[in-house]
Amino acid sequence: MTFQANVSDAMSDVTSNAATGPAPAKEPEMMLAVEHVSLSFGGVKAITDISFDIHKGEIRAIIGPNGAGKTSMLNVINGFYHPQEGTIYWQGKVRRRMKPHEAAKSGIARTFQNVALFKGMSTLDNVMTGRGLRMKSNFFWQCIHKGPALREENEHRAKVEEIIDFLEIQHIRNKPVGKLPYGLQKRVELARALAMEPDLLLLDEPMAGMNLEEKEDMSRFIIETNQRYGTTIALIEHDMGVVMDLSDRVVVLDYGKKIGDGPPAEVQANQEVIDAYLGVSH
Amino acid sequence: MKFTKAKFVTGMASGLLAATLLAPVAAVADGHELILPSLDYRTGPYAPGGIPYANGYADYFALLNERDGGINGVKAKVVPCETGYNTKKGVECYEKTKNIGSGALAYMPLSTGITYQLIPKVTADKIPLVTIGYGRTSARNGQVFEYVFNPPATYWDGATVAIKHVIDSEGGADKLKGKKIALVYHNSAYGKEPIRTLQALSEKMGFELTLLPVDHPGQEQKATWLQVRRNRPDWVFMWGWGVMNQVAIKEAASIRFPMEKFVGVWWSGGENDVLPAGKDAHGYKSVVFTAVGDGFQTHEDIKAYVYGKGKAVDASFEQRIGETHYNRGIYAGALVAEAIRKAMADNDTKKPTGVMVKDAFEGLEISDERWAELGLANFTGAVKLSCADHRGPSKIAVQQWDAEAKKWSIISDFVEPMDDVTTPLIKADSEAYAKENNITPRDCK
Amino acid sequence: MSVAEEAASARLETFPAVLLRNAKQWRDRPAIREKDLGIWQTWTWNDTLQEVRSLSIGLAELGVKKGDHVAILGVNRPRLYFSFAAAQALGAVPVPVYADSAAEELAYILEHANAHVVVAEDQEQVDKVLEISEQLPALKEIVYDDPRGLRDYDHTHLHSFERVQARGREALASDAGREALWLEGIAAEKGSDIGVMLYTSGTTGKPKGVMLSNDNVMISAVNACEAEKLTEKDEVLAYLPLAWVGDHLFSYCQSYVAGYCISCPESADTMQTDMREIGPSFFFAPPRMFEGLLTSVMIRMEDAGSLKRKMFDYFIKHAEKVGEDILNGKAVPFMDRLKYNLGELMVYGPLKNTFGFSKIRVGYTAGEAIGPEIFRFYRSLGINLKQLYGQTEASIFVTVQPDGEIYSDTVGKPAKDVEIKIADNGEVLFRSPGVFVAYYKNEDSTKDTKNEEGWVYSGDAGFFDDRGHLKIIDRAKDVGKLNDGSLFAPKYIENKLKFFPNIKEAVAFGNEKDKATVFVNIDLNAVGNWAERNNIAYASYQELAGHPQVYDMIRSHIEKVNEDLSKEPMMAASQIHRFLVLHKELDADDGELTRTQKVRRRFVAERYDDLISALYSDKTEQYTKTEVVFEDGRKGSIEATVRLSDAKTFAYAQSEAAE
Amino acid sequence: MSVEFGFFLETVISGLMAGVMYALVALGFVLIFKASGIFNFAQGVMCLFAALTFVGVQEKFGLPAWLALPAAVGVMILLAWLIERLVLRHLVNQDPIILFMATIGLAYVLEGLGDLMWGSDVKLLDIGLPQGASDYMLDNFNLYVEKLEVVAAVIASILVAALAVFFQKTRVGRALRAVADDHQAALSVGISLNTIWVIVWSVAGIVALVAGIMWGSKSGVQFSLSLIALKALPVLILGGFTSIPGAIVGGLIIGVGEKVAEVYMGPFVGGAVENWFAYMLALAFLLVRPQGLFGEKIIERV
Amino acid sequence: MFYRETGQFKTNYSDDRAIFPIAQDRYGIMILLAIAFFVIPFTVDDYWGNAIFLPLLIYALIAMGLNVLVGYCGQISLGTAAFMAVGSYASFKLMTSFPGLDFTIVVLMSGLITAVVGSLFGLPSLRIKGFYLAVATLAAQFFIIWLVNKVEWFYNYSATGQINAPERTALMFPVTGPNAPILYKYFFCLIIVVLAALVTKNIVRGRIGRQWMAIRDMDIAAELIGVRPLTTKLSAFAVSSFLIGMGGALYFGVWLGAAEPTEAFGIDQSFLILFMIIVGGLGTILGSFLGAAFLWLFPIAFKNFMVDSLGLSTAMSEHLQIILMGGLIIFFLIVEPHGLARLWQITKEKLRIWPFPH
Repeated sequence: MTFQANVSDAMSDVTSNAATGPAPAKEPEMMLAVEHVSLSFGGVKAITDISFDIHKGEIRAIIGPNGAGKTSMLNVINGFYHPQEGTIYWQGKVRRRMKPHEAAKSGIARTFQNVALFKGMSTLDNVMTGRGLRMKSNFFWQCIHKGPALREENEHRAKVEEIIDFLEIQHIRNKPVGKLPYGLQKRVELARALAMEPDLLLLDEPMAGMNLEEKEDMSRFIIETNQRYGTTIALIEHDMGVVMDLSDRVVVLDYGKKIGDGPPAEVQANQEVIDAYLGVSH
Repeated sequence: MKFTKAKFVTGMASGLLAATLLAPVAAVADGHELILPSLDYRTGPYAPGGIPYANGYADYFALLNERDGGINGVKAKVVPCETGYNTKKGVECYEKTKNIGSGALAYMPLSTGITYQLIPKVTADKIPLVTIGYGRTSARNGQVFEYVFNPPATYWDGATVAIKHVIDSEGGADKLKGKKIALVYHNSAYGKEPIRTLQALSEKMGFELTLLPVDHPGQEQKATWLQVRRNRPDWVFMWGWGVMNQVAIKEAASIRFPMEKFVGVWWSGGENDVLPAGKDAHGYKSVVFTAVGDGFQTHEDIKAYVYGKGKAVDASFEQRIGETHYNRGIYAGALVAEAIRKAMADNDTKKPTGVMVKDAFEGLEISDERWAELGLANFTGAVKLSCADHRGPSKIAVQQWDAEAKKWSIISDFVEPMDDVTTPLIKADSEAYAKENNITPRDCK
Repeated sequence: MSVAEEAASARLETFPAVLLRNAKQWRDRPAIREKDLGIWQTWTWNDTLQEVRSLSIGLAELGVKKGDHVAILGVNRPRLYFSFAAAQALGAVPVPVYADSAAEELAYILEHANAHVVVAEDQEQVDKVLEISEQLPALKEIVYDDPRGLRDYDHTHLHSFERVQARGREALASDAGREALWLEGIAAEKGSDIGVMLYTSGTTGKPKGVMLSNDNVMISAVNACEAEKLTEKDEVLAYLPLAWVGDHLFSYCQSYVAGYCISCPESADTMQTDMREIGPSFFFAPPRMFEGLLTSVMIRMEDAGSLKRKMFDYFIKHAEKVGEDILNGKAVPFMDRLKYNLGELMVYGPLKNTFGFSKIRVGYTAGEAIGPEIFRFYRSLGINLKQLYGQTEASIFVTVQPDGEIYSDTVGKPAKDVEIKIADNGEVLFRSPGVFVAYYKNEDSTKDTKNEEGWVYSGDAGFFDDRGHLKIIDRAKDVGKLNDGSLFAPKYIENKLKFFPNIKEAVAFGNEKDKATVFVNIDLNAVGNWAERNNIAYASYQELAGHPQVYDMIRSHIEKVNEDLSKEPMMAASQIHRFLVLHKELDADDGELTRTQKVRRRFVAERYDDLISALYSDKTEQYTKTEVVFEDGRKGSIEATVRLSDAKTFAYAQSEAAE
Repeated sequence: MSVEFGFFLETVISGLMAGVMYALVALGFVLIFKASGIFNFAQGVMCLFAALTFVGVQEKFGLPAWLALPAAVGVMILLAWLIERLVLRHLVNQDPIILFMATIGLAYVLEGLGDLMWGSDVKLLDIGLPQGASDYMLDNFNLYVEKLEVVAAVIASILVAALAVFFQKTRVGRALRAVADDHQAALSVGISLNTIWVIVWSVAGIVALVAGIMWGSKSGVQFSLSLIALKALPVLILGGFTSIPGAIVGGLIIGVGEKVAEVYMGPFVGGAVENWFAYMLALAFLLVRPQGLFGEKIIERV
Repeated sequence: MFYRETGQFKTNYSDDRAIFPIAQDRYGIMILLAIAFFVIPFTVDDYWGNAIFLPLLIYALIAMGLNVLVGYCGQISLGTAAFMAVGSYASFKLMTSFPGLDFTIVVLMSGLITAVVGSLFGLPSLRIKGFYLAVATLAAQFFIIWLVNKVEWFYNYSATGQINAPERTALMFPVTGPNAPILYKYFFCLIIVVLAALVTKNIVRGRIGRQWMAIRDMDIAAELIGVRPLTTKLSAFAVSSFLIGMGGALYFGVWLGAAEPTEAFGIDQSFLILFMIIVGGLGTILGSFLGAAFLWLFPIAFKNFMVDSLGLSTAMSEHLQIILMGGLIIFFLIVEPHGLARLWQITKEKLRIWPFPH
């Protein structure tokens, strides 16, 4: 008997999505769309009239040189900044101005450019915090830590352990996160975001400061997250190789303006994008 | 389970070490001694007032020990315990000292706050609490406050005497009508004491009373004195303590308030209160129940027997013997010593107990002659306490500060307070206390 | 209880039958645990039965039938243990394979064993099998435990464990008679049927498949449980390779027989922690592990404050003095006993606790000889450590040290039902109910090893001492003679050397030579630590190994051994005259060690022929080039100029006693 | 000018003057917080300690005031050096709350030390500063203005001017400003962080000495002097922890606010409202500007 | 050394999350509790009760309350004494208005009233952070104390503003007033403190506790993962104030028996409690107890040692004690900035790997 040999090459299979885009069979469902969004801080424009959308189930990359307004864009998406102009559509509906925790409740999770973990807590507690929105037991039961509270705690712990297992951070489960190496901190942060079981996951430079091996691991986790949980992902990344491998579609920002949008290959060939990256004067 | 055993052993060991450090030293060195705890304060914001008083009290007993060999041959042991004018430390000191040796015989906390803490405790523990010119005024009612004594004067007495002084100065009680008197007080239980009395008097005599509280510690009284300046009261009384006194005196001088119309209670009449104000303080007055200065036999003896022999607690104090707060310490010492002497005589014992001393206090009588025998002729008025009256006869004078000579001098006679005003107030207050605490007043017949 | 079930469990000849009994008798007692998702996930005996049944029927649905070979490939995981019983219940024969086998080795075994189904642990193992699947015409299906990364594989012949079990459950649900059928299958299995096939990783040649009948292992297991009074309350850590006979007996067979719970560590890295958490009461480990542990103790203590170290040394010394006597129940002066108790509190107890040894009731060391000092060290701490002499061919048990009769230089008395005799050439022969049926597809070897009367040639040389204890000197074929005719037992010398923490491995040469010489492998941990303390800088293993001061240190060790040897009449002639410190660590990947980390003496001799001849010349150094396999599978070579050094020998009385 | 308005003016003036006195204490806090992010709880005790030392050397060693002043300055510099050596150096990079706690320990030590060395009696501090109300103002305008406070205002102005010069014109001062922004930047100026700390604490110590002398002249030198720190706290939050002008302006606002409140609101609610009113005022300001009046704006980033 | 953890393994998450997952810790705490419940009560006299154990327990309770706010939720507060005052005055008013009310109920209700007041004063925390907030809480400190000192209703119109605790019972046992036996007082406080510690621990190890810590460690990130700052911060203020309020009721009712607002609830009390939790260890329950023990017992022990054993004068001893106290605080911070609880944690780790150094 023979086994098909191509099975061992699953990775290329996955990444080949990038070239072909989402399956053409069905119309892509909209997860989030920003239309004509502008944001400024005391007169300084951070984002100028930007529109783009994120399809359900895709990995969307936001790239651009430093100061292009990428992080501001993420901050707008998860309600941390409120744009002066423009509309945000969330799952098909116009989204009203909301506070960050409301955005989180509606299903948006994120990680941060500079790791923003809860330094005084263990890995486990950090990830457990991500379950907070889904925990319901009331104050009374919390006080006695029995009955519904304990049951709930254990159920969520089991979920969290799955994520810990998924991201291979078992060995640091009980370590305070403050003392972990950077790469692991990033992973814990991803775990915390995953614990929220978000519909949309925003990753702000998930691989910054990592070595090659760590980047490979992180790429693997991102792809697996996308596939295993069907999570829509928007990420900011500088490493173009990673972006090209991971993402289905790319949006390029420069000086707060959108200068490109499309599949990676297309964007890579765009002259304006190349200029922006090479620093050609406008 | 070896580990738990071991843990237990180390736990016990460290526990024992802590315990020995925390436990009060119970044993007394040589034979029987009269235990007299002194809850004093030589540190903190009120140390300047606490030090002379504590020295007076300690020096008096040191004198008895050195000169007379104690009281009837039994030495007195003054056990100092630092409270820092802090009630919690005061409670700790009380609990720590009350069972030393054969038990403490009397307490003098020199703090109204601590007094309030101790009133229920001493009653339960049956140890007399002697509050000389401070504490709870209504404790005069011995039927309710069995173990608390407050000879020879209470705050309310002080207030009435101050009013008497006003009457004398203004030339008659009827002159008070329409006059304005302001009370500048330490915003605490102590400072609030005279308010009721003054309010009663203002109703009776028709003067207008303005209340001006000053928060602890009272370094900044600008606003208070601005109000004095605006209201222009005819007289200002002061119930202050600590740094508040001297600041008030300076401020009063600054707004050109006439010093001779500024009268403090005795606790606002220490040398420490007026010296920092320098010349400004000249003419400032305070009520007082002991004589001023060091011109008494006892003071001479203290210099000779105590300081001369190096037995003083605070040797650097010698130059200041005779300060007003110091003299109050001596007064307190003399009172306690006499009560103990009487307790010994009444019970024919050398080991009086708290109850015996309490009984002795209730029959204590120190005539002017006896004061003279004690080397304190004309030092203060006669003392005569009873079961129902825990204050006894009261004699209060007014002293005035001479900034040139840096000396207090008594400028009035020792007069009696207006008991007719205070007695109903005392009755009301003590009965309220009795009711609140389920105390049935005892029968003193 | 159904009739079929009763029938199946009435005769406890097979392990599935025992499982049925256990599921009834110890229904809610834990049977197996695994550290997963942060806690010890536990299966009771009843859970185990459910798991095994659905898997077994699922396997049947995949086409597994009586006589088929089911290869089990992976580390200690509950599901892999379930696979044993699941296969056995169908009359199929489980064939566990070492998880770290290279593809080539694996291909040989799977091919030789005719494996129809492979139960693999994870993606890594599946990949290995897929890679060689072309060479395995018999292989039909692959079942995997951990689905991670396997999602996108072609699943025509690849099955997740859940799916197989689900198919089993479906079959059970859809067919009312299926369970009875399954139970009947179990009842039909006989004790004489082949129960399991274990491949020996022989020191020479290709691995051989040792076929053990149900009776072989069952009787051995029952005997062992009785001898050590193992009950369902014992705790065992299952961490040794599944394919090793010891693990099969201790973690599978005896667990089923005695009903005790086995626990699988989270991973090899967390072994120590997991061991400490579980606190096994019955424990087995190769001497290598005890050596490693002792070395780590000594190294860690080096960093302790001087006071603590003094205290440690003091109590360890005291334990050496009286510890073993106390363990053996001998009379010990009261003060010594008191001091020992204090030591227990301050040192021994905490030490045992950090190892996870606190609860050990019975500990076995087996596989090869253990250094006497190491052995005594552990016993003096109060750990009832015993030596076991055994072989796969014997279902492991040949001799065991009985309680109270522990001598570090012997391997004890014959185990229950085992007969032993010594051949004329000194080779040990044994016969027992555990003796294997035959080698699979290898009748020649079977004949060579097992004679008609059922005696098995152990291949080891040894003798009974006057206490009736067996003493093993060496492999029978390795025992040689020096040119002067005196006995040369290389392993005996090597073991003496290996007692020094600094020496990780030693290989002695001397057969048909004038005198003895050795290769030494230093222990990087111990020597590295020593170097650090002595400010010796080094950049690589090679550099450290060649360092003059290291040579000085090793020389002093060797001279100490020589001094010892000089006092033993039979061995005095084999004192070490010259030695070298090898520039590389002996490695199983290079074929220098077996998978169980034993030295392949002949292979080493051939490979380093140049170094050996240099040892027997006057040279002080020798250039050599060695081909090696790197961790990632690439090949390369290491070159080095190895220093050679003389060692002092000691005079001895010429003995005539040598036979 | 009506009497009532005159009185209001008096209230405001004395509020301003009291504010200057508070600002003097607050300045010390700001200096240290600005340069090292440490909330120096010991600042009040430092005032007491400085004043005690100043008076103590006069009393015990009979030094004249003009000699005692440099002596006290010397002691404060020595103290700064010791603090850096024994405390700060070992706590680099710790959380602000830890450093805050360390200054609490420091406050204890200084308090005990001051009492131990110089005794806990009230000490008269008289260096000839004018005392009492200004006769000129009182006689001519019927305005009550305290002379000492005018002097304090003048001294405070001089002090602020001196500090401004120090920060703007001297190399060390510029380094200090740099360190407030960025520790690395300060290193590039070529002054070690340790030196900077010694300098900052010395300056704060000298400011404490000045504040201590002013307050000591007003109310004598003894334990209560350390409690004026409590008066400086609302000034600090109002002005912002990092701003010297903030400390001054904050002091003035608090001073005027609390005096006006006490005088005009006090009588209706029973008096003694100044303390809490100062804090309430500060709190109200904070709710509008969480970083204080002159504090650096907090921009939240992620 | 004493930690023999071999064989302690967890087969479910409940055990893994137990308060004391290590058996030896469990035994240790059981022994401590046994001593607290069965040994101390029968050896305790007035001194040990009133000067040592009562204040220790009560301060520990209050410190625990503040620790919830500062240590767990990261909101620094300097208004502790004011909240104690709220608890005290609430209990005073309840005791005198409803004489028949069981003191247990009084304590609980005082806690609740304080929780309400505390939450109110917690509102500014939504806008103000760090030391700014700390100083802002002083507004609560000064205002509340002024209020209870000024409004006569609070002290039942007594002449001096002092309040005295009348005699009340808890489950028929007298626990307040001068005649309540120290034994009952001790037991009453002990039970309340133990229960409070248990409940607090339960809260902090659950969802609410994690959200507090999330706000403490990185408030923005916390908000972005769905933690509501308003409810989280206010719940911390409420729980903290509840504990402090109960502590205040015990402080006044059981321990002191009489109180005067400016002195008993002065700002130095607020600082004292804050010192307790910082010295003891922020964000630990144990630290609250250790800190309370250190700051309350050390001065007493030192005073006894200096005065009784060395015969120094009380003033000298007090000065030295203050210096030493300060020195020790600095020393501890340098050695272990995270407080006594962390020190114990480190010691424990050392004991767990004994005899090895690492």
